[in-house]
Amino acid sequence: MTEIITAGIDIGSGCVKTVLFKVNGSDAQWLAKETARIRNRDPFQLANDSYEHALKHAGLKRGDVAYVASTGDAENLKFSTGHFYSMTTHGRGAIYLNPNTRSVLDIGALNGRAIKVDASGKVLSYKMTSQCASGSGQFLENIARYLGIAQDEIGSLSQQANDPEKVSSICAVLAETDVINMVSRGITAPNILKGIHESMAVRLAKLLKSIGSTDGLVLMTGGLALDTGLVAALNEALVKEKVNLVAESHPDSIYAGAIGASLWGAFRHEKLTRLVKAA
Amino acid sequence: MSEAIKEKSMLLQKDMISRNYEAITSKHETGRKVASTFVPGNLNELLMCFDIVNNLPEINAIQNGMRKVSGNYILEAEKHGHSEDVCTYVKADIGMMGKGNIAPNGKPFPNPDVLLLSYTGCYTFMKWFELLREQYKCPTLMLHVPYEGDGHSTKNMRDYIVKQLKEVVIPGLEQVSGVKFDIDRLRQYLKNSAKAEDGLVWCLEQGKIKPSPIDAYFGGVYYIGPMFTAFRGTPESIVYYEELMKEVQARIDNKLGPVTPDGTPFNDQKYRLVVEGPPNWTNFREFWKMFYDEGAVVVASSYTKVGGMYDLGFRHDPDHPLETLADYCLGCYTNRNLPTRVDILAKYVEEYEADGLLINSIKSCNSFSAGQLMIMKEVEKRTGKPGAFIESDLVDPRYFSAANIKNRLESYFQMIEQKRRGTGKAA
Amino acid sequence: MRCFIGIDLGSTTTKAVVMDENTQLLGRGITNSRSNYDTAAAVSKQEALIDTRLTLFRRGLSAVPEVSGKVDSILADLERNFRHVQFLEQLDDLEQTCVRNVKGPRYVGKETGVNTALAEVFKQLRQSSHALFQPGARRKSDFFRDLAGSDFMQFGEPVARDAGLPFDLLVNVYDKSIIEVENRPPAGDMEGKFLRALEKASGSGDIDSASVVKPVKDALAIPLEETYVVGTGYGRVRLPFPKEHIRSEILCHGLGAHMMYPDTRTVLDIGGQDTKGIQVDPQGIVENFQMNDRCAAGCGRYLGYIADEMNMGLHELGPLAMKSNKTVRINSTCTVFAGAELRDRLALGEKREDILAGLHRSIILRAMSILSRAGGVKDQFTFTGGVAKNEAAVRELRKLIKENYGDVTININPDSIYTGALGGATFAVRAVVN
Amino acid sequence: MSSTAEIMARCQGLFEDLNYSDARAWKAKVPGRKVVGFLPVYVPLEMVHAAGCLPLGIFGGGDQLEVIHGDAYYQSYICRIPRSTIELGVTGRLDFVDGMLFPFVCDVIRNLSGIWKMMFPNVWTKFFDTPQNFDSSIGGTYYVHELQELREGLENLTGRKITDDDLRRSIKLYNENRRLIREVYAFRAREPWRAPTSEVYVIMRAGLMMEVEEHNQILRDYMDAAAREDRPQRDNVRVAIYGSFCEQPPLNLIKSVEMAGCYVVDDDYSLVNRFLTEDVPTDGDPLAALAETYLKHSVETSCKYVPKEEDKGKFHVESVRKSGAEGVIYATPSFCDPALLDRPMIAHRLTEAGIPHINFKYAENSGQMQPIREQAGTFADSLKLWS
Ligand SMILES: Nc1ncnc2c1ncn2[C@@H]1O[C@H](COP(=O)(O)OP(=O)(O)O)[C@@H](O)[C@H]1O
Ligand SMILES: Nc1ncnc2c1ncn2[C@@H]1O[C@H](COP(=O)(O)OP(=O)(O)O)[C@@H](O)[C@H]1O
Ligand code: SF4
Ligand code: SF4
Ligand code: SF4
Repeated sequence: MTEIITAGIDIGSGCVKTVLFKVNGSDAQWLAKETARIRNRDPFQLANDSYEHALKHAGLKRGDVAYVASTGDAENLKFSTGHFYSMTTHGRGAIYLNPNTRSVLDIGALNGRAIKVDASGKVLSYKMTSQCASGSGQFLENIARYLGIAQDEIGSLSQQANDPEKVSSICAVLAETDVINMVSRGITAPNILKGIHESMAVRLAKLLKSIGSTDGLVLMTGGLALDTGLVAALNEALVKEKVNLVAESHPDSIYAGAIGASLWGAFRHEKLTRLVKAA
Repeated sequence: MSEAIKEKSMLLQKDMISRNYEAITSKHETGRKVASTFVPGNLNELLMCFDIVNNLPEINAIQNGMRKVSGNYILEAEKHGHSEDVCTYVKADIGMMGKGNIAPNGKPFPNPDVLLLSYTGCYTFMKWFELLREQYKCPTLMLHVPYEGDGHSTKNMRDYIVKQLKEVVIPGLEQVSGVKFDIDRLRQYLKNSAKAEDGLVWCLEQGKIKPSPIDAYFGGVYYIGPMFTAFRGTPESIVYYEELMKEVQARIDNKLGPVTPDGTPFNDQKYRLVVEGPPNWTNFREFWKMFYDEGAVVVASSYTKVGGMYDLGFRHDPDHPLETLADYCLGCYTNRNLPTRVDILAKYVEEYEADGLLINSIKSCNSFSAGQLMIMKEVEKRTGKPGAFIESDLVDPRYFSAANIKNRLESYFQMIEQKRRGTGKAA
Repeated sequence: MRCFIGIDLGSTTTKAVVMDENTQLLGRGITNSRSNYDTAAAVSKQEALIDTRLTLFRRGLSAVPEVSGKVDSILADLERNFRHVQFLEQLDDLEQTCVRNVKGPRYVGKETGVNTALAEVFKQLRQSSHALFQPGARRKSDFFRDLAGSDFMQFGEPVARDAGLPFDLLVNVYDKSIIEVENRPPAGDMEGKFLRALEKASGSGDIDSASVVKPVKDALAIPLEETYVVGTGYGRVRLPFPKEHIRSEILCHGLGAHMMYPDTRTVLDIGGQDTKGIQVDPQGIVENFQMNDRCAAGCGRYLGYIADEMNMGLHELGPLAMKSNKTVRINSTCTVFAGAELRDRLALGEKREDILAGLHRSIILRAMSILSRAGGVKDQFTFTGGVAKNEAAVRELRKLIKENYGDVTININPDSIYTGALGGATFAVRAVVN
Repeated sequence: MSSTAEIMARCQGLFEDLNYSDARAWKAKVPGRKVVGFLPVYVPLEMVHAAGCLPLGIFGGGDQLEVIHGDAYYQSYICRIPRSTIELGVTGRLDFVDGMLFPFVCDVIRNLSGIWKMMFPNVWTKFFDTPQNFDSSIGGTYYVHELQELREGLENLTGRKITDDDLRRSIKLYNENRRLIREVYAFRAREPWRAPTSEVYVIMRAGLMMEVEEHNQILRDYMDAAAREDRPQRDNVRVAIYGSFCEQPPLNLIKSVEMAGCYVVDDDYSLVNRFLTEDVPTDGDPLAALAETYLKHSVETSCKYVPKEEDKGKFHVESVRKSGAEGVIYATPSFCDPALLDRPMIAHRLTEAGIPHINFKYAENSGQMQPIREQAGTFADSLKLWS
C-alpha cells in the first residue's frame, strides 16, 4: 500500500466544497477543507481558487495530488481526474463521518436525496425529490429571510415552537403566501418555522421509507444538515411513523460529498494502478 | 357524517351499508364468499346468484375519505413506492391494506375469495386489481368491456362480453362459490333492479322542478348509493327508492328544496348548475356548503351516472339476462366517448334549465378528467351558458384547496349574477 | 368630498384607487403586501389619498395664472420632496429599530462594533437619499424596503469589511428590522409633511411661494371622506370589511380594464402568483375566465426569483432581456427552480440576456395557454398586472398574439397594475350612486 | 454504402421535422394517396400499409414544440403527449393527415380520440381497441372482427378494397422490418458502443415516418456501417430502460443517460415495431394470423392485462437476461398512470430476480437534465464500483 493524496471537489447549487485527504489503504487522514458560497460567481473558477487555497493550507502542490475527484455539478471541471455522482459520494462521505450510518439524507438548496448505504459506503438504493421545489432548502431560506431570521438561528427558533402551524400549500410559491398570511394572523416565527420543518420532515420520512430504510442511523448531509430544527422535526416524524430510524447531523456534514469523492478517488486510483501494473 | 341530520331514506341506506360490512367481515363465521369488484360495470345480480358478498374498494375509499383517514393511507401507499401522480382511490385502498385493512365497522377485512375485474370506463381498474392480486394471490376474473369509441356499442362488443360472461366469469364464480349458476335467479334479481331503477330515475328527474327538491350531486351521491353498490337487484333497494320517492314528493308538494347537512331545507336557490366529475370526499361537507351558502343547487350531474345511465332509458332486462348485463357495462357514463358526454351534458343544461356547467376536475381520475376542458368549451358553445372549472381530488386531502375553489366558485356565481342583471349595474 | 376607494390586496403588492362620484380617478397608491394585510391596505389607501391630494393641488393650481405652464414641474417637485421627507422619516425609524435589534447571542461582544457600523451605513444612506430624490432620478423601486435595502447592502458590505465584522450580522439585523418598520404604517400628519415638502421645494428657489402656498393649503383643507370601500384581490377575505364590500378579483379586473379601455374584450392579468385570462362583454361584464391552478409556475414571482438570483432590480430585467436577439428555450417554469435553470444555462455558456429572453418567453407562453383556455384573444386585448410593466414580456406577448390571433389592438397602460383596484373603486361608486 | 453519419442525418432530419415535410411530399407525389397517423403503443401497421396508406407515427411534440393551445385542453396533472399532439393538430401541422388511429393505451389517449372527432370532424378518427382476453375463441374472435372493422374503415377512406393478398404482402414486409429491428437490438446489446441508443432510437422513430421498404434498407445499412466504424468503447455499465413506451423522452435525456456512464442495451421506446415478437404467419387468413400473433406473441407492457399473477414482469426479467443488462432504469412520463401503477409490481419482480433497478420520471419536454444525470450516474457508479 502506498500513501497517496486525493482531492474531492463538490460543486453544489449554493456552495463549492473542497477537501484534501491522505489515504493509505483503509486509513484516511483529512488534510484540508474549504467552502465557498457561489453567490453569482463562476463555480468552476471558484472551485479552482478553493482548490488552490486548500493546497496552500495543506502545504501541497498540484503535482502532489494523485486523484482529483469531482462530484455535484462538476462533470465539466477541467482539472478533475474523474467524476462521481452525488449519491455515490454522499453515501461514502457519510460513512466516513459516522461509520454507523445506514441511510443518508442530503438536503441541498433545491433537491433532496435519500440514500441507503451499507457499512462500506456502498449505495444500496436512493431517491431524489421531484422537479417541484416544494419543501426545498431554498424555500426555507426565503421564508427565513422574510421573517428576518439568520440561517443559523432557524434551528433553535424552530425548537421553541409551542403550536406549530401547518403549511397547507404544496407549491413553494403559494406556501410563501401562506406564511405571509400567518404572519398577519400573528403566528410567531418559531411556530411558522416548525410548521415548515414538519411538512418537510413528513416528505423526508416518506423519501426514506421509499428507499427501504427501516432502521439504523440516518446521517443528514448537505446544507440543511446544520438546521437542528429540521433534524428534530424529522426525528419526531420518524417516531410518529414508528420506524426505528434516528436522524443525526455532523458538524462537517456539508463536506460529505467532497469527502466521499476524495475517498472514492483513492479507491479508483488504486484500482487503476493495479490494472496498469497487471497490463 | 355523524352530526348530519338524516332523513328516513338515509337511515335505511346506512343500515344496508352496515349490514353489508357485517356480512363481509363475518365471512369466516358464516362461510360466505366475498368478491371485490368495482362500481362501474358491477355485476351485483350475478354475484347474488352465487351467494357471494360484494365488497367495493371504491366505496371503502369513499368511506375512508369521509372519515378523513384516506390521507394517511395514501401516504402509506406512496411510501411503498406508489407514485404521487396516480389515482388516489387505488392508493387509499392499497394503503389501507398496509395499515391493517380495517373495515369501517372496526373489524378487519377478510381477504377476498375472488377479484371480479369487470372493468368499464376506466383503464386504472385493471392495474388496481393486478395490484390487489399481487397481494391476495386469489383468483381474478377479468371481464373486458370495450370502449364505445365511436359513440355506440356494436354487436361484436356485446357478443364479446356475453362470451366472457359465459366462458370466464360464470364458470369462475361457480368454482369459487361452489354454487351452480341458475339463470332464473338472475332474472328475478334483474327484475328487482329494473324496478328500483325506475325509482332512481324518477327522483333524479325531479331536478327539473323549481325550486329543485333534490341536489343531484351532493344529495345525488346518496340517492345512487344502493343502486351503484351491493344492493342493485335486492328487494331492500326497491324499498329504499320507494321511501326516497316519498320524501322527494313531499318536498315538491311543499315547494321545498333538498335538506342540507345542517338539517334545513335549501329553498333559496339562486343558481342552478349541472356538474360534471366526481365530488371530493375528504372535505365533502365543506365543499357542499360552498354551494348552498351561495345559493347554488345542482340539478343534474354526470357522476350519478357512472354506475349506469338509467335516465337515457336503459333498464336491466330479465328477458335477456346476459345481454342486458353486457349492455349495462357498455353504457356506463365514462365508457361513452367524449362527443357523447358532451351531448349528454348539453342536454342536461337545457332540460334542467341550468345556469351553466361546472366541472370538478379530479386530479386522480384520467378517465373523467382528460378532455374535460374540451367538454366545457363544447358545452358552452352549444348552450351559450358559461362554464366553470375547479380542481380537487377524490380522497387526497392535499389536493383540496378550499381558498382556491371558493375563489373560483364565487367569481363564477358573481359572474352569472352580473350577467343576469344585464348592464353592468350589478354591485 | 366623497371618496370611493377600491383596494386590491395582491399577493405581492397592494393597490388602492380613489375615485369621485363621477368615476373620475383621483389618486392611486401602492405598497408591497409583504406585511400584515391590514397595514398593507391602510398604507396603500394612505398612498392613494396622498396622490388624491396631488390631484387636488393640480386642480387648485390650474386656476392660478402665475404658475400656468409650470404646474407639472411644481407638482413633481412637491411630490419628490414629500417622498424624500417620508423616506427620511422611515430611515430614522429603521435605524432606531436596527439599534434596538442588535441583541442576542450572535452579537455578544460585538454590539459597539455593529452599532458604529450601523451609524456609518445610515449616514451614507441619508446622504445618498438626496440623489435618489433628485429630479429625473431613476429609482429601482417605489418601495421603501427595496430602496433602502439595496443601498443598505451596497454600503454595508465595505463598512463591515473595514470594521472587521461579518457582513451577515448587518444583513440579519436589517432583515429583522425592515419587517417591523414595514408593519408600522408611516406616521400620519400628511398635511404637515406636505407643508414641509412645500417649504423645501420653495427653498430650492424655483417655486413662487406666495402664489402656490395658498392653493395648496386650500386643497389640503378639503376633507376627504371615505364614502365606500370595496376590497378585492388574493387577500380579500382577510380584509377588514364586511362581505358585501368584497368583490371577486376577476370581476374587478374585468371592470377595471373596461373602465380604461371600453372596447376591451379580452384581458390578461399576470400578477405575483396567478395568471388570469378574462373575457368581458361590451359592458365590462365577465363572460369567461381561467386562471392558473395550484402551481404558481411562470407567474410574476418567477421574475422576482430571477432578479434576486441575478442581483438585479425587477425593473432592470426587461431592459436586459431586450438586448437579446437569440432566445434560449426554457421548458421548466417552476418559479423556485428558475434560479437553478438560470445557473444551468449560464454554466452551458449561454449569455445572460438570451437566457432572460427565454425565461420571459416561457412566462408568456404559459399566459398564452391560459388565454387559449379562456377562449382565445379577441379585439381589443388588454394586458394588466405587474408584469405588464416589463418590456421584454410585452415584446414576447405582442409577437405571440400576432402569430396566433392576427392583428389585435393591444392595450397596455402604464398604470395597469391598478386595474383591479380601479374596478373595485368603480364597484364602490356603483354601490352608492346607483 | 452510407456511413452512420449519413444515415443519421437522414433520420435526424425526419425525427426533428415537426412539419412532416417528408410525409407531405410522399402524399403529394401520387394523387389520391392517404396518410394515416397513429399514436403509441400498438396498431397493426401492415393493415394501413396494405390499404396503400402511409402509416405516420405521431409520438407527441418532443422538446422543441412550444405548446400554447394544447395546454388549454389539459390540466397540469395530465401527461404531455396529448397536449402536444393537440398543438400539432391546432397549428395545422397535421392538416394533411387523412385518418388518425388512437390505440388502446390508457384513458388519456382514449379520450383524445373523442377530442379529435370533435376538433377535426373531417378526419377519419378511430379508437382501436385490442382485446384483454387472450383466448383465441373469445378475445381472438373479437379481435378479428375489430380488425375487419379497421379494414373497412380504411377501405372507406381510400375507396379501394384491401385483399387478403395485399395484406399478406404487407405482413411480409413488416415481418422483415421486425426481424431487422430485432437484429439491430441484438447488435446493440452485443456492442453498445458501436450503436449508441441515441442513434438507434432516432432510427426507430424515423422509421415510423417513412415507407417500411426504406426503413428496412436503412436498418441494413446502419448495421453494416456501424460494424465497420471504429468507435471507442467506454467504461460504461449496461442498462435496460423500461416504462417509456408511450410519451417519449427528449433525445437529450437519452444522451444524458449515456453520458452519465450507461450503455442502454434494451428499451421499450416506441414499441410499435417490436410489439409482435414473432413473425406473423403469411399463410391462411391474415386477420386471424394478426390476431393470433397479438394474443400469443406480443410483448408485455403496462397497457396489456397480464392474466396470470406469476407472469407479471416475467417478460422484463427475461429481456434483461437476454440483453445482458446489469440493471434497469424504469423511466416513466410524469402522470403516466399505466407505467406508474405498474412500477411497484415490476420493481418487485426485478428485486426477486436480483436485478438492480432505479426509477425516475420525465416529460417529453424536460429541460433540466442534471437530476437525470445524477440518478443515472449514481446508478452507473454503483454498478461499476460494487458489482
Ligand atoms: N446553518 C444552516 N441552517 C439552515 N440552512 C442552511 C444552513 N447552512 C446552509 N443552509 C442551506 O443549505 C442550502 C445549501 O446546501 P448545499 O448542500 O450546499 O446545497 P447544494 O449542494 O445544492 O449547493 C442552502 O439552501 C442554504 O440555505
Ligand atoms: N416595474 C416592474 N417591472 C417588471 N415587473 C414588475 C414590475 N413591478 C412589478 N412587476 C412584476 O409584477 C408582479 C406583481 O404583480 P401584481 O399585479 O402586483 O401582483 P399581485 O396582484 O399578485 O400582487 C411581481 O411579481 C413582478 O414580477
Ligand atoms: S407547484 Fe410551486 S414549487 Fe411546484 S413546480 Fe409549481 S411553482 Fe414550482
Ligand atoms: S381513475 Fe377514476 S374511474 Fe379510474 S379508478 Fe381512479 S377514480 Fe375510479
Ligand atoms: S404517457 Fe401514459 S398516461 Fe400519458 S397517454 Fe401515454 S400511456 Fe397514457
